[in-house]
Amino acid sequence: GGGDKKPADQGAGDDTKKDPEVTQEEQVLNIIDSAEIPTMDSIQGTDAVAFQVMSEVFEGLYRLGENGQPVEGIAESHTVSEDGLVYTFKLRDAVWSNDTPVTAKDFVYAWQKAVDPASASQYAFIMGDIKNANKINAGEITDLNQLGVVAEDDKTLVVTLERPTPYFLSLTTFATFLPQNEEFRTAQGENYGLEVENLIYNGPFTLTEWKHEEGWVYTKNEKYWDKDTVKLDTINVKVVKDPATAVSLYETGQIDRVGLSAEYVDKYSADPNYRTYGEPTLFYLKLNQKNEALANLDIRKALNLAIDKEGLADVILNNGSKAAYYAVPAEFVTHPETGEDFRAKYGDFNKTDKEKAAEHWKKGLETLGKDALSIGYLTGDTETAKKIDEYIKNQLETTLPGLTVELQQVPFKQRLELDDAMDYDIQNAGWGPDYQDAMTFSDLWLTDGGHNKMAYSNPEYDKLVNDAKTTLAGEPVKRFEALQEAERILLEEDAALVPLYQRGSAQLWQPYVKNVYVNSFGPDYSYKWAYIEGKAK
Amino acid sequence: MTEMTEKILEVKDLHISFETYAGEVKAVRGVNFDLYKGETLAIVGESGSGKSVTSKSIMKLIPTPPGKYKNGEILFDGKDIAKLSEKQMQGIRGSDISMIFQDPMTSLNPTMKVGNQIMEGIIKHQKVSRAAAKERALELLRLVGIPQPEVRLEQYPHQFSGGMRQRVVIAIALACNPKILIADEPTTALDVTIQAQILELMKDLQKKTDTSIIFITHDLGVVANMADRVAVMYGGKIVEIGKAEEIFYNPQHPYTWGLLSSMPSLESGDSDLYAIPGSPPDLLNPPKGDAFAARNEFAMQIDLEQEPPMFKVSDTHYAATWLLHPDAPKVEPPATVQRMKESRSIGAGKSSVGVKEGAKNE
Amino acid sequence: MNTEQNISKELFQPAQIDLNKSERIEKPSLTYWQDAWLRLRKNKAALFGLVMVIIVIAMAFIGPLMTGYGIDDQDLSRAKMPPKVPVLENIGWLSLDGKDSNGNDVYAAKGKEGEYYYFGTDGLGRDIWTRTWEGTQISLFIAFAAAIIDMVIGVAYGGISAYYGGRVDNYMMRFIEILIGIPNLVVVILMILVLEAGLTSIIIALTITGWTGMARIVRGQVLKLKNQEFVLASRTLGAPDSKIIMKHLIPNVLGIVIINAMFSIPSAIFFEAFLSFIGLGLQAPNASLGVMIEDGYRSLQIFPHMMIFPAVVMSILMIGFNLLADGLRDALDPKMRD
Amino acid sequence: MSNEKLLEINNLEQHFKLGKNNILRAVDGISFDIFKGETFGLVGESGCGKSTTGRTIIRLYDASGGEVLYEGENVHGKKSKAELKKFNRKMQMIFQDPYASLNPRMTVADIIAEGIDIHGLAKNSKERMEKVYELLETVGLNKEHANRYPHEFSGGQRQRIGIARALAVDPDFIIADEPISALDVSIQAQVVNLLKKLQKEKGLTYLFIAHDLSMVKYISDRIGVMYRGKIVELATSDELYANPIHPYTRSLLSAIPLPDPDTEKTRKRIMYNPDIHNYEDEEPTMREITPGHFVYCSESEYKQYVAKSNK
Amino acid sequence: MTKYLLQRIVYMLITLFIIASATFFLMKLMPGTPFSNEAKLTAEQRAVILEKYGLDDPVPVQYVKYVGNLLKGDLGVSFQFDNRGVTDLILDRIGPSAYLGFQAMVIGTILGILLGIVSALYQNTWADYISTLVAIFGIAIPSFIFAGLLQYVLGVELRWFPVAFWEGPKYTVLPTIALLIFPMATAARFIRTEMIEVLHSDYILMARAKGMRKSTIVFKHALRNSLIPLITVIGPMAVGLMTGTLVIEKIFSIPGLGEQFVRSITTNDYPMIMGTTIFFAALFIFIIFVVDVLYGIVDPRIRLAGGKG
Ligand SMILES: Nc1ncnc2c1ncn2[C@@H]1O[C@H](COP(=O)(O)OP(=O)(O)OP(=O)(O)O)[C@@H](O)[C@H]1O
Ligand SMILES: Nc1ncnc2c1ncn2[C@@H]1O[C@H](COP(=O)(O)OP(=O)(O)OP(=O)(O)O)[C@@H](O)[C@H]1O
Ligand SMILES: [Mg+2]
Ligand SMILES: [Mg+2]
Repeated sequence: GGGDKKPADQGAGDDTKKDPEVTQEEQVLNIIDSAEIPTMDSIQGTDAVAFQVMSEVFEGLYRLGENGQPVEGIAESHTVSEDGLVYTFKLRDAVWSNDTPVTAKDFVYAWQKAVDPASASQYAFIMGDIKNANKINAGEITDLNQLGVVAEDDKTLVVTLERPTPYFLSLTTFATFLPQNEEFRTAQGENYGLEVENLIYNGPFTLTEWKHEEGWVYTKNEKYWDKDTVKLDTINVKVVKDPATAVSLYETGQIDRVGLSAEYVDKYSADPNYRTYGEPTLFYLKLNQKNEALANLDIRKALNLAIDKEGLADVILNNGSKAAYYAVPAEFVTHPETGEDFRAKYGDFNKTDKEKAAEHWKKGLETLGKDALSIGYLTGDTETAKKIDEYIKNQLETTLPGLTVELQQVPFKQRLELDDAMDYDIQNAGWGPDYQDAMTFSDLWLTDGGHNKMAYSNPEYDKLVNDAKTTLAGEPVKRFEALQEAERILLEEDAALVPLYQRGSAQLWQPYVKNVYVNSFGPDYSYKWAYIEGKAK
Repeated sequence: MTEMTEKILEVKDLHISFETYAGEVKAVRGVNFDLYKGETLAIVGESGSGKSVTSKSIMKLIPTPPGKYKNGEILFDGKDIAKLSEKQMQGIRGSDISMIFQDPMTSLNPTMKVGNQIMEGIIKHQKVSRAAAKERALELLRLVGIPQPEVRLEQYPHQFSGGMRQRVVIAIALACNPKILIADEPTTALDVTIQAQILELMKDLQKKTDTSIIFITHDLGVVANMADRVAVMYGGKIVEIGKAEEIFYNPQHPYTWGLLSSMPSLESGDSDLYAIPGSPPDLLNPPKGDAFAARNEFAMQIDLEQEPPMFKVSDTHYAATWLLHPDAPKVEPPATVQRMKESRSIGAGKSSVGVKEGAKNE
Repeated sequence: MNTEQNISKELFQPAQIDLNKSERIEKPSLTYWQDAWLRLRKNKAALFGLVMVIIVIAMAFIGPLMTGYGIDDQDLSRAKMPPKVPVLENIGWLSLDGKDSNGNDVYAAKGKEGEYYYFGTDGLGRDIWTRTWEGTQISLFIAFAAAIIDMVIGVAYGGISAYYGGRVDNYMMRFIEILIGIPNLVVVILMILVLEAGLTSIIIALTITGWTGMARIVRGQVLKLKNQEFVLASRTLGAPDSKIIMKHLIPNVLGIVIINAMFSIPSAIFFEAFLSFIGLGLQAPNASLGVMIEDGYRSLQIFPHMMIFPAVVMSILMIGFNLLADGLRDALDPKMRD
Repeated sequence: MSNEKLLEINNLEQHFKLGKNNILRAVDGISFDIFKGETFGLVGESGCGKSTTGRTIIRLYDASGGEVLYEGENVHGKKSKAELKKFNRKMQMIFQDPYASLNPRMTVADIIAEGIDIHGLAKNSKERMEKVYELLETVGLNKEHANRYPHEFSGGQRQRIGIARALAVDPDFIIADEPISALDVSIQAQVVNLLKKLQKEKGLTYLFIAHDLSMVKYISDRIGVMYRGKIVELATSDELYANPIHPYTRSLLSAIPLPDPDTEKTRKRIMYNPDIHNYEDEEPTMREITPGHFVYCSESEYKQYVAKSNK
Repeated sequence: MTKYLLQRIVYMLITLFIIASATFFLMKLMPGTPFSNEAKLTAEQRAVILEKYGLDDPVPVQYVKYVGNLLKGDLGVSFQFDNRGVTDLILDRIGPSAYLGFQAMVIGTILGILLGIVSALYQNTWADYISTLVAIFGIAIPSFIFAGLLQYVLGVELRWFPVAFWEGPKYTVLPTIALLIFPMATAARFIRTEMIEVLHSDYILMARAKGMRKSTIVFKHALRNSLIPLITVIGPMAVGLMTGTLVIEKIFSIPGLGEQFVRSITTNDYPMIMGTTIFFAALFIFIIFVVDVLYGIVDPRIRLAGGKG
């Protein structure tokens, strides 16, 4: 999911890429999730749990396949107009679990509903690239039919965009873009989505049991258009919130996969079933330039150079996380032509150098005319965050003489509030992608970016990013390079934030679980292709 | 009282101590007495003189620890109680020997119906059915003069007045026709009028059942009312023992004198009361010699050095004071005691024995 | 029962008895507290408890000075090392030899042969020995602060409620009911809004939540006491309410107050840990015992030393306080005196 | 003893509210006078309202009705603090329970000096201690007891400390609420003797409450017998014992056990049955049967009583 | 009697009302809104939401409306779970919490009472020291540590009991044990103290003088009288346990109310906070009432309608 990320304990994938064979084994997967499903209404989904469940039981135009690439779902194929503004999707013959066909109208209905301010969908913004979406959402246009999506006939869906959007296909895999059957929904009224029987499904699985707060069960959807690909008969999901409990469940063989918190990594790192995964989720310190000291470039440089991030990633997190010296994660997007990673060009910015840090610090203090500084450090109240914060505090204070870091731990909600009010000095925050494009990270730091909230403003940066959004939208290479350049300005020139690490996760997987795909955005995993092999032994 | 037949209880040289944080409290320091069938023996003495400890020790109810039987024996029907097991004692308690405590307000279980509290002992000792026990309980309540026993049986102690509660306690004590009834200050907490009723009741019942009673009190009026014989305790010892008449009309121990004369009689005039000066001895460090010496205006050198033995006054009357030693100077007891003696000698000997014998003949 | 014959006649001379002397009290004069101390001393368990508490308090101050490591001396190169104590390292079953559960010598592996971390190190390479004792200081401080708050507010509230009785009492007791009814968590989260992390916040949080039990107990006691004859006597002498409360009521509830304050200590210590958890506790790197236990708990299976040592110290402290409180109850209970 | 009234109690009432419609008339309209220098005894069964009477007089409770005149001045009713303090000095109380009436956390000196401190009767601490020593001596204790705590004393000694506390403010009138009931026989005499001695020396007036009639008779000049919140008979002590009139008094007297086995063995107890009175038609009040001898009775009973006592 | 009951109920309602009001206003002071998650709502959307949940009115108006709904028995709709009624959510979650809490409470109290009795009977012996130690540990060590150890030792290592989940009586064993430690310890301490005192009372002496067996004395005479102070603390403790304990529910993955409530606070789910608070408070007040009734049953001297003592 997008938005702010809390460091989580789980996330996984599979590297076994064998051809799926038909096995005689019982195709049952037992997994856990960290919370109850908050909603089954696709336009209201906001969190990882909801996204995960929806991706299994519903299907949009496209869905995430191997390596996180969009593969065809309900859309059989699509065409894009010359100017990149009009997408025409051809839908296949698919049915909802109550046998009504999935039609283009179902998409129009759901999408219109998502941007309708009356629905108050928190993810409505993600439709912003569609024509008039933002205006409808802001109440400037009240006619929902003005939204750039039209059902030409039952099997043809035409989408008109505001501007060319290179990553639009990957967007259509997102939960908010799922279809909904108007007739069914209206019939259910208030009860829509509350229980299994108040839902109809069109995905690889159906939800057959849902015990609130306890867990739920997916069963293979025999009416799914691609049911032959689906191997698993059943997926049992239990809600487990305590990481230690999860490990215990894995130990006793009750679940097939478990995420490991840092403490457990030491215990299991030698285990043959131990895997680590990198994620395109980035953690960093936001430096609020409303603070006089933090407005000083030398001070920001000093802060950037002072922290031993390798120690942080390898010793403290110790779960496949990598020290980060960048604002767009590694192994996330690649050059449209060369296929090189986004990072290949500039690599790392501001590599740790404690001596240089101290020099910048001294210079910065001189400019400020001070010999000591006390800086507030806003952070969340999760356990991992705490340890990291203690470490960073110590790193900064020992490297930069005269600095006092005052930790302020607050609950997630309050941190967002303080962030919004820009009522902090330094803030430990994180971001995961909403779609597979560098833009999801780059537009954070626009002067008026919704996530900026640290008084960072560089017209050069703004120009590069805005160009990438508009004028360069049709020129993938230039666009890509513009965003690379923007990142350089952000970090090398302005040292505007202190990247900390790119999150990884450590997990234990039973070896008999095959072919689960791990995604970098949207739902964490794809189970459509998964199967069990070798468990019986 | 020579015709008094069997001894039912013999207490010989009983010593009991308590281990406290401050040291060993020698609560009972050599007590000897016998109890005969059908008699009432009153034990008087001031607070802390060891009356309750003595009586509890007969039922083996001294908490150990901190209590400790140091020496001596208590023979009930010839068996030494100190040597009996807890189990055996449970058989004796409530059936052969029973006890009434001082405070009727606290000696009934506040959360248990009165009927159950009476029946419990009956069921245990007489091995009868609940129904039979209930019958017996009703009978007992009637016996002790509680109206509407059927209703009362189902009530809780707090629904009873003090006098009625004490009657219930008496009913419990009498439930299994005990051979010995120990009453530890059974009326101290009660009003004079209720006290009088209770005393009458006890005497009445004793007549019917021929129980021996050990009656503990520090009220000499009550003693005069109840007792056949009287033992006066001081500092953990019996300092004087004898028939009631002997103690009241011919007391020998200066402590007994003090006790008797500090009670104003209805006739006593405006003159000061006789007061025993000072406070009772500290049983942690009992004084050498006579424990009463420090408060005794007639004290002699020897009182400070040697404990007095029991001097015989008559066959039934003994007192532990050096004043009875042939070498001791003759002293005059205080005026009140003299007066009692005189008033008595006018019509001596006539009535008292008669009453007792009359009682026995019934 | 014949008397012995060989008693000299002189002994039968009247003795000079000073009857006034019979009023003498032989026992040495003891104040209430001296007397209580005597009783306490006789109580082996309580004494044991006292000794435990004293040892822990002493160590809380001496301990951090013994190793030379500060509480925030981080060094990732020595993170998560098991405990190793000179001399004791040779006693195998104590497993204070710097080896992990697989028997590997971690000190050797990390090239720290000459170093000793008595309680091992934590995930950031800090010396747990130092942190444990510093944490003990904090926890003790919290404990005493909680006890004092309990005593001040609880005693005052309960005392006033009972002393004035009637309607005042009724309203004050209802108010307590309401206080208990409002969820603690709501209140505490609200406090994060207004307060910054630190001692003040902890104390305020304890103040808001901790004293109702004590108030009830004190109320019960004062209700009993206020009709005692010595209080009535004071009133007949014309003593003002303030004097009666200060001189007669408070001193007489003190015993039970102290005992209850001691019993409230464990919950205060863990409440502080909870506050730290939600960001209201002490600023890192300071950590109380409660916080260390909570943190260590996470690593219990892999690095048990991170939790066990603070937990042992905490347990000793708790057992000490409880035994002491039990002993004090016996020592201060007026029913137990002669 | 004189005929000057020190205290006039007129129609005093003390009602306790136990529940909504449950009022306990602990003291139900009693009237009597106490003369300067006398000892007025109050006897009656447990719970008849003796203590309540005493406590109401000294204003530990506010009276529900009636008045208490001390030297002609009403003790109850609205009073300033200073005026109340004045009464507090003149009237004092000695309590029943020697264990409960002394604060276990205070030294004897502080207990005794409490009144001195409250009323500022000593100029400095030296004078204060002198007064304490003097008082200790008065009650037969000595200096070295001053710094000890109540639990170190025996019951009788404690009761004497209580007396010293009351004496500290130089009162004229002392209410002694069963001051000896909780004491041992051998100690009771000490206290009673002390009270008598003090009365002689200081001209004190006592209200002496007890249920032990022999002791009350011994110490009192006049005695009031209470029954269920009312005084049923009032006379000089000799008269009361010689000619008890009210059936309750007679029953009470007949119940006192005497330390004399001979009389005890012949004693006949008289029962009192409150139903014998017929008060529904005739209003009972206090009526003087013989001079100074009052009985609570109805008109017809009155006639009966007069006739009997004239025989 | 009826009058007394009515009066009690009125008092209870007033208290409840005050608690509800206080919580309402306190909650309004809490940081954040339920919808500040992504801060990406348009003004229009926000307005729609605020209106939907009645958050656009001034606080006093909201309050009046809230009270109005409350009187109708309507606790509103949860914010965190789309369209789910608060009442349903609470009723849904209270089951496991109440079941566990009740079970732990009952077993814990009984064990504690037995422990306390042993302690009191064999005062200052090894039995006493051991049971005192157990009690101290129970009070001093927080339940999450017990829970973790139980789970690891009995669940993972020995495999005697399931590690987590809520699927039948077997699954309640570990959480119950973890939960019952505290009531057990508390009961043990209270019973010990009280029992020692009761065993020294006159009526126990009297029962012994009747020749009653030790067991009869302890269970028929002493126990009931020792229970009274315990009842006072047990009441509120029972509410605490039965409304769910966050840690235990989290560790054993139990779908209970405790975890739910904490989450509703951290997500600013106002209706849920309010509803749960009112539910807790009502339960609390009710339990206090039950305690009073229990007093009357255990101690016949205390009668509900007042009267004596
Ligand atoms: N359990 C005990 N522990 C310590 N000392 C005790 C205990 N029981 C009794 N004593 C001491 O033994 C002595 C005798 O006590 P006992 O109760 O027999 O006196 P008593 O003559 O019955 O007095 P009272 O008239 O007040 O009932 C007292 O000094 C008392 O303090
Ligand atoms: N504060 C009070 N509140 C309610 N009732 C009271 C109060 N004080 C006394 N009573 C009741 O008033 C009645 C008279 O009590 P009081 O203490 O005056 O009796 P008493 O004659 O002194 O008895 P005793 O001889 O037992 O001391 C009793 O029924 C008592 O229960
Ligand atoms: Mg006794
Ligand atoms: Mg009285």
